[in-house]
Amino acid sequence: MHLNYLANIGRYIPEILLVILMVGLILIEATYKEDEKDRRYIFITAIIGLVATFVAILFNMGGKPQAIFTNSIVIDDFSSLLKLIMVLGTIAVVYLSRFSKDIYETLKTEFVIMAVGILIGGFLLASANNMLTLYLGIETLSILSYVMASLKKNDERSSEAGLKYALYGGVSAGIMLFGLSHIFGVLGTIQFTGVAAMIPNLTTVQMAILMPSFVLFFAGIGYKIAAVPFHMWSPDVYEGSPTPVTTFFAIVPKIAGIAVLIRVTSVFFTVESPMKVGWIGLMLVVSALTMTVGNVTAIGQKSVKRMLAYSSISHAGIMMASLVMIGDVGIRAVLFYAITYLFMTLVAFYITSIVQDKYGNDHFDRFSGLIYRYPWMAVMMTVVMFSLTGIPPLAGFVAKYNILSSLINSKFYTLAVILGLNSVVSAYYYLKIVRLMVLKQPESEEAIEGFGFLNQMIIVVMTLPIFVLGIFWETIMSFANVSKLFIN
Amino acid sequence: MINLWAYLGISFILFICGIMVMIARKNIIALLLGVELILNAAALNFAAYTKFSNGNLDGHIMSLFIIIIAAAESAVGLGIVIRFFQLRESIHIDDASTLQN
Amino acid sequence: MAGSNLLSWILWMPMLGVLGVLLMPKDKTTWIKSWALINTVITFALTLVLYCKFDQTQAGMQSAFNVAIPWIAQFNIFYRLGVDGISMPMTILTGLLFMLCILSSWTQIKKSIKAYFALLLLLQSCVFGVFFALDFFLFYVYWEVMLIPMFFLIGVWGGENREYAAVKFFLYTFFGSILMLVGIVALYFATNQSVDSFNILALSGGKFTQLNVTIFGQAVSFSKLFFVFMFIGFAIKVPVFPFHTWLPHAHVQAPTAISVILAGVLLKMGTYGFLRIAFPIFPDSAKYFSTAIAWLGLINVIYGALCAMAQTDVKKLIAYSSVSHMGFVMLGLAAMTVEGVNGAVLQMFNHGTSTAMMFFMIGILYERSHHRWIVKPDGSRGYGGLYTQLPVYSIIFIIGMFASMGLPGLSGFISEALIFLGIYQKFTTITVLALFGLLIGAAYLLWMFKRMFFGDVNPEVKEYNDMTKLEVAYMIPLCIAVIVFGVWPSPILNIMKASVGQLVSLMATF
Amino acid sequence: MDYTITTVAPIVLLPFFAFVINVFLAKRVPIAAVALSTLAIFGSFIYALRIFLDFQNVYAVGYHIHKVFTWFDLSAGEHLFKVNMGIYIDNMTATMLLMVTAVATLIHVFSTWYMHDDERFARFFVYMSLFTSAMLGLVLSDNLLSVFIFWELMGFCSYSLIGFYYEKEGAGNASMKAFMTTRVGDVFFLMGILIIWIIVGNTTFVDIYAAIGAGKFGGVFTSFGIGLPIATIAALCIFAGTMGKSAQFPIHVWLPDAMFGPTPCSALIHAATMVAAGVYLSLRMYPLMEAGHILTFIAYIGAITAFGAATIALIQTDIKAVLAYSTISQLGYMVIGIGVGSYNASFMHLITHAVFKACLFLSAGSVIHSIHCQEMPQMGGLRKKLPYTFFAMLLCCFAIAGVPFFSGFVSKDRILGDALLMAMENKAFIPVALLGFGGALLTAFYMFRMLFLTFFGEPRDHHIYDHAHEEHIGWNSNIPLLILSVFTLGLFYSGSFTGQGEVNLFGSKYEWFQTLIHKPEASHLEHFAHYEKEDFGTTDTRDKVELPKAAYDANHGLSEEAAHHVHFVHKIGAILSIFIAFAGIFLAYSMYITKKLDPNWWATTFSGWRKALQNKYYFDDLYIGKIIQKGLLPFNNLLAKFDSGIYDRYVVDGTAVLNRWAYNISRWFDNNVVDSGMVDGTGASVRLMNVVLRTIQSGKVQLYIIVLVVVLASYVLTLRF
Amino acid sequence: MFSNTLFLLSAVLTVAGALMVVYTKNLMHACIYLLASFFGIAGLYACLGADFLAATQLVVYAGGVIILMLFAIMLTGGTGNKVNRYGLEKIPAMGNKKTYFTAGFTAIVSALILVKITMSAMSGNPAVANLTNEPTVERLGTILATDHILAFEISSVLLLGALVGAAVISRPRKEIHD
Repeated sequence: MHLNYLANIGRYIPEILLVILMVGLILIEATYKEDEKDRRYIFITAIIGLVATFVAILFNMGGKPQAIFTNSIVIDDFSSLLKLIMVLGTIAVVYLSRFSKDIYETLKTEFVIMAVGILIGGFLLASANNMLTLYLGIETLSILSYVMASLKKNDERSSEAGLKYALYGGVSAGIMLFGLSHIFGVLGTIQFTGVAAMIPNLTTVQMAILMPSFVLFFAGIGYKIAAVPFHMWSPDVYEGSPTPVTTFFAIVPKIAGIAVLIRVTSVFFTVESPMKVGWIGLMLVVSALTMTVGNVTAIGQKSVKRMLAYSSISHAGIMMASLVMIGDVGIRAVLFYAITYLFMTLVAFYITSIVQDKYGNDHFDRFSGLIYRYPWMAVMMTVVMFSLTGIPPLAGFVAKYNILSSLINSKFYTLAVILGLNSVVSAYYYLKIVRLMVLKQPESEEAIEGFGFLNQMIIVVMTLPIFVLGIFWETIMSFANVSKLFIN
Repeated sequence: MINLWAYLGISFILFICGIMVMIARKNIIALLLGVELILNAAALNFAAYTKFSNGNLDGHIMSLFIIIIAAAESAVGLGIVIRFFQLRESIHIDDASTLQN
Repeated sequence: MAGSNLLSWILWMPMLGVLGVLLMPKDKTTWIKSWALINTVITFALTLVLYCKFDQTQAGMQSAFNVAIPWIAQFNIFYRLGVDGISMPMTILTGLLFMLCILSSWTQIKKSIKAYFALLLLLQSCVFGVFFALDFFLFYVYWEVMLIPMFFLIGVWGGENREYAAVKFFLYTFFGSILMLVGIVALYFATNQSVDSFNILALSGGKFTQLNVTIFGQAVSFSKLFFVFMFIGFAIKVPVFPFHTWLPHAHVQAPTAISVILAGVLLKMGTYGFLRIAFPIFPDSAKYFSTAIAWLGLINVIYGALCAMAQTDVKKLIAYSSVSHMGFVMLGLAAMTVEGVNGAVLQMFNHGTSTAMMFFMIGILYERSHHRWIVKPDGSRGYGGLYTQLPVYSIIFIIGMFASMGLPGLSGFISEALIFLGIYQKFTTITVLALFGLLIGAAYLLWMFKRMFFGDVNPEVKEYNDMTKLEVAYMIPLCIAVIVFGVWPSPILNIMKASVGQLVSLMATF
Repeated sequence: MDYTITTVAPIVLLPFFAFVINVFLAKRVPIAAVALSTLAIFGSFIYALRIFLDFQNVYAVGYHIHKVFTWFDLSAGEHLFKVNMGIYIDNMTATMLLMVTAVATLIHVFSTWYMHDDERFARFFVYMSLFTSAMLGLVLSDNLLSVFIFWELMGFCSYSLIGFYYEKEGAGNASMKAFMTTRVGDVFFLMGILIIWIIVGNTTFVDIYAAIGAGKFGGVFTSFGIGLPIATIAALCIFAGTMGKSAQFPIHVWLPDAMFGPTPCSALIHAATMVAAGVYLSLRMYPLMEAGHILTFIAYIGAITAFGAATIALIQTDIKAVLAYSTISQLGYMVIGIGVGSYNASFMHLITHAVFKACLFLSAGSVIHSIHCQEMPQMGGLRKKLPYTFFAMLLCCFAIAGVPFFSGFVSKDRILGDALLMAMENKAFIPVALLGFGGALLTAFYMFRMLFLTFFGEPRDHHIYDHAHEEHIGWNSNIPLLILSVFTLGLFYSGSFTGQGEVNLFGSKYEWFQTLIHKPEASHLEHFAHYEKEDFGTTDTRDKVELPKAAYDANHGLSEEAAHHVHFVHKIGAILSIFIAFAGIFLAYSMYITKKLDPNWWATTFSGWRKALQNKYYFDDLYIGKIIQKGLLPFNNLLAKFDSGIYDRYVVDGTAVLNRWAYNISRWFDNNVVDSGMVDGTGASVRLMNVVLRTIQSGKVQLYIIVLVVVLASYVLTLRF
Repeated sequence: MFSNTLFLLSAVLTVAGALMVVYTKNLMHACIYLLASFFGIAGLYACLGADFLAATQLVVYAGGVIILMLFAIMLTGGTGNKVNRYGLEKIPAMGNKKTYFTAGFTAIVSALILVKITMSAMSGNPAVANLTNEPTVERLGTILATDHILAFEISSVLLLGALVGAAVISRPRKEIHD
């Protein structure tokens, strides 16, 4: 028997590795006693496994885009690059969880397992090539995220976060499926391949079904990337979840969501049609709203984590902005943005997490006078904040610049201006941290244990790309350029 | 004859009912019931379209997975609800609003 | 060629200084200060070398100094530097003022000395970058980076309300520059992303007169739209009337040296932006909006002066006087005549020296009095009789004050006269009204002087000492500049006139 | 006669270098600084004298020295723009130079005595040098721009000198007032320069004359929607400069306050430099005034000033105040002279006035130095203690009162004569003539009132009298006064009794003044276009012998018949003047010496007027009290409040009202407490949005779902496909 | 005829069940009504010729989910006191007029979307059955094992994760002390 449907499974090695890793982790976890504190093998295994995945993806890069498993999955450089980012993020988060006090020691193993599971979901989403895979990916992401959010079992807030996440996620998934079902009804297939050609031939009536259905469909994706108005769960969940979980949520599901959004857009809306206009209009409105709402709400926050949550909403909005222009420039911009976003988010959350571990909360005031105690950390945080604001010559600027230029290239001046003004608004609350760290006197002189030499080194190393990408971004852009080679 | 519109109508009603349950109810478990209703509405659509529109069995596969995943989701959801109940001794949805602003 | 790298040397010399400062131990403050001083002196010397090698007959960029190295070739972004008659005076001014600021900070700065000098030098490099950059992207990078050291310099070493001022400064400027960025990118795509799409010079010349863009379904002239964007970006820096409110806060709160830099150099970057970018690239729109710009400039002149008159904080008064004086520059720019634009550039330089003097003097006074009230909030005199108590101080103050008032024989006059001559050819009414700005300008300064320096000596004032040798030392160069360029402006005018003439003749064709 | 730059420039450069050196020298070697200043101005005097003698001896019509250099050059491409500076000497300049240097030298010499005990002795000379050099520079200027530059420099010097005693509160006010008031005129002056510059292309006098001759000023000046002939506007603007500097109504208020400075500096300001500069400018620009048809206006301004200031002087008790108002009044006469076309006489009055007013001030200084008091009611009988001063002052009073054979008579009588002539031709000038003659009467009265109160009668304050220093002849104390007083004699300026060729005493050879100074006639302006300008450093190579020498023409170029009429009117004027002068002196005599008339009776009878006079016609009150304190300052405060308060706070930072409103909404919405220190530095809309959004983010999942559904619906329903 | 009857029965059951879920006061009853609704849906699947789906629906929902729900209801409603330590009612009433009003509003709004879709769908699609009433189990099995093998396999990850997660979350609290 010819296992046609298993052809080219070699390109699926990264995911397979992850699945093996997940199972392996569960097995290793089973060897520990319940109250055993030091579970280092879990972490070692996880990191080795993730690095292996990373390497496997790297090997995967550069090949021709290829749909495998009967068009269920497409492996192309675009998805591979996003997967790399997700893996990197996961590695960093796993390391963060190692020393974070926000997760119970005994549950850290579960955290790692869940993280790997969610990563698999993210991979699925990034490569999804039919509705089923997409749905599976989203649900894998979601269901495991519910668990992750409420991982701090004795904390009401954590449970509440998980609860909200679950309820909101359920509704969104339902709405998305409802939309998908109508899309399936009109197009008659759940595959993405070949759909693009069908779109222009649709009748008006079919179009009239399809477009609202796409809006419903978008609810599911939008909820994953926390686009307005599907974002409302995210600040609550981000705040309620343990910090490493928040970090993880800010990276993997978001990037996966962006990936799938790009995929969907490029599958369904490449050909000129009234639908494309409508979709792009939707994206315009949503991205403008997302940026604005995220930023504006972030202003008054007292908790740094919550502030970062809102800020990540607005960054998702900015990434979405590039979707209005599907083409090399847009994709390249969003890829670059994702890379820089990864590093900026990681550093910000690392430092926040460490500070939070020390004081038990993450109010802005806890950062007061950090520069007098940990100058390097304060400088790194400052750099990240400026980068998030979009001040050259930091990577955040280049990322925003690319998005902006893709917008202007396709003559979306209004959105470009909105994006710009949003940066100004965001400057306000990013500066708030900087202001506290640099301009205020410290509250106390106590040492913060989390800022050991190793952690400081790691944070510095993670900040370096922000500098480097800000000045020498040509290489990475060419890299992103390659991966614009896309399906179809 | 029973047409597509009948099924779509039923799924319509299911969906609306699901939404209404989500909004009107104050009990968290009831909310989960609402989610199930919505998911079923979608699943029914898939099957109906397969029957009346294109005959593509992929629709059935979709419905199948919806059912499966809904089950998984409700399992996890109920786990969280119970956890929440243990901590707050309440399953009133308005009690789950300490995280705000 | 040795000469061709000169700009890079000037640009990166302060960066070298930053490195050096960072490498020094924190507690060796004298080392740090000396190093910073040596560094700025060398930089200033290099700018003078540049001045000597400057070819006055060459309009536009000095070909001997142009630098163009690909930076991000894929996007046609270059490390492209150049200097012409418009940026040359600014370069010298920057070199000079930073050197003096280091001296002024020598004793005035007491906390975190290492960070202060590192940031100051970083700022200097950025300012040079703005004045030298010929690549739009590079320009923008420097324009923005400058915000960071400024933010900290105001925020950490400033007065009581420093955070508010720093954040306000940052947000305001950032707002403007974002609009500018949109303009930059729009230009990049309007020229089809070619090699010259970020080249400021290649973009110049009114290539966008025919283009239209669609905003909300309305066709809008490309050139007008983005001129307005750039205008707002630069106007905030100048600051032009509705965008000026950051300035009093920033000036009042900033430490002396930073006020000096802010007023002396940073404000000029706004008008420099008009001359280098907004006008040459969108000459048609500049022409179209020239009346509006002139009115705004007029409002600046009158409004700034009137506001200054009401101030009881002497530093705030000078800050508003900057608003007023930059209004003259705007008037000169709006005139778009040889006289007007030359006057504007000269005014940029002259205001840089005279207002720097004023801020230095106020800083010196503040060192003694620790307040800046002309009239204290409770209604009593803040100073009084300073003339009797501090004779040397008073004389230098008078020079600075009259220079800033535009007394003939001191530097402000020639530039203002040229500006008036230029603007009169275009806008009679505005000229008539703006002339009253001179009157009010004299009024608030003299009134301030009267209240602070005349009369019997305040008991408080009796404890003040006259200027130290160091303080006199860093005021002397400015006094010389103010007087020499008031009597003999040719050294400055000669280097700028060819470039300005080129710009004006470009404008004239639209 | 071969003038190079080295023979001209030292006039201005010597005092200037003295200034520069003294800036550094003053503190260390005060005596050397003083000596340097004085010697420098004396050197200038020598150079000026040489030039004057040359000009007088050559008597060449239209002979001039004109040397230019390029100050800066902005030519680029086809656009030519050059600013030239230069030296222009014609007969008028030469005369002026001589007057300024001579008077200034004597004032310097006097100052070495007067200021000797002052702690800022040397610094005073620093300012004096700068002041003098500025005035000399102004006189030598060949263009309006450099006139303006030196003009403003004088403003600065007067500011410094008036504020010389900076410990006094009043000094600060007075100096500021002086600077600001003149600056009002300066602003208009600058405007005039701009207009002329644009029309002519530069501001050189000869080019302006040529341009007027060529009719280039025919355009219309439009501003605020009003169009006026450009010549009128330009002339008015320039004349406004004169009004400011020469203290003409209504911006004369600064000059009386200028006496806060040391007395010698008052002498310099009132006599030789500042105020003379204003009239000098108007004389220089006379063709423009004529072309602009504003002579009537000028005459009225002059007349009002002359009479009004004289009335105020009537009741002043401060000796310097009397002199100050008399200066304003006399300047009014000069301006009348310009207005009635009496060019020559006006300039002559400028010169004669400079001499006697300098002498008067120095005499007053001598008195003050002697008794340390300025109030006339406390003086009296000083004749015996200060005989030389008395003698000098007496001569000067004769001169200013217009007693025949004195210089004041010669010049003022001619102005009044011309005014009378104009009044007979044109009814509009009748008030001018009346005010002029009335002012002359008052002048004679108040000057002799001052003289009588100071030197005659019994000492009214014996304490002061007894402590007064006895006067002895001294080279720097009263010799300068005596020298100056000698030159109050009319014969130095005119060979005739009336100065108009009537009753010729010494022959027309002595009518050098009228021979030298000629009104630039409107019909002969074109020839200025052919004036040559030489570069600096080159020697004048023109053959001067070829130039026709001017001869005195008693008929002023008129026909015999017309001249006869003119002479007739002038005679009437002269007779009137003489009568009036003596009437004024007699009045003063009978009031203060014989006490036949009681001053108090006058004071009580005209008490309302007296009150107005005491308050100087309420001008200070109007300007400072009403316009500045009631109008400008509150407006400024309002504006500043608006700027930092309303505009910045509410519009830029976000409105407080809106904020509160939003806050209430949020309370109503969800009882959320908005972070009070929430936002600062973001706009109102951002704040409002923030509140709304955070309210929606209430933590209730059901609300989230409602929002989700509603927004989805709005997407679906609004998006057009 | 049979199919029509089945359809009518199932439809009524489904709709009535769903409505009752909305309107009933008792949570336990609501759960049962939901079960009824699910039965109805299973019947509808049967009418649609989706025999395998109908079976799965019965097994998974009726047999699994609803039981889970009931367990959960019992677990949360078992304690006697109706007020928790925050003074809030533990087992809330199912809703009140206000919430129903809001729900009605939301329902109308969402109906607007759905109407927009379904009206077109109903008018635009051929109302002819395309699927013969053959058993679909075999075909489904084949597709599941070939075309959708990945989904089939990877869903195990999901289920595994859900399993682990549910276990982690609902483990009793006494174990965790830190």
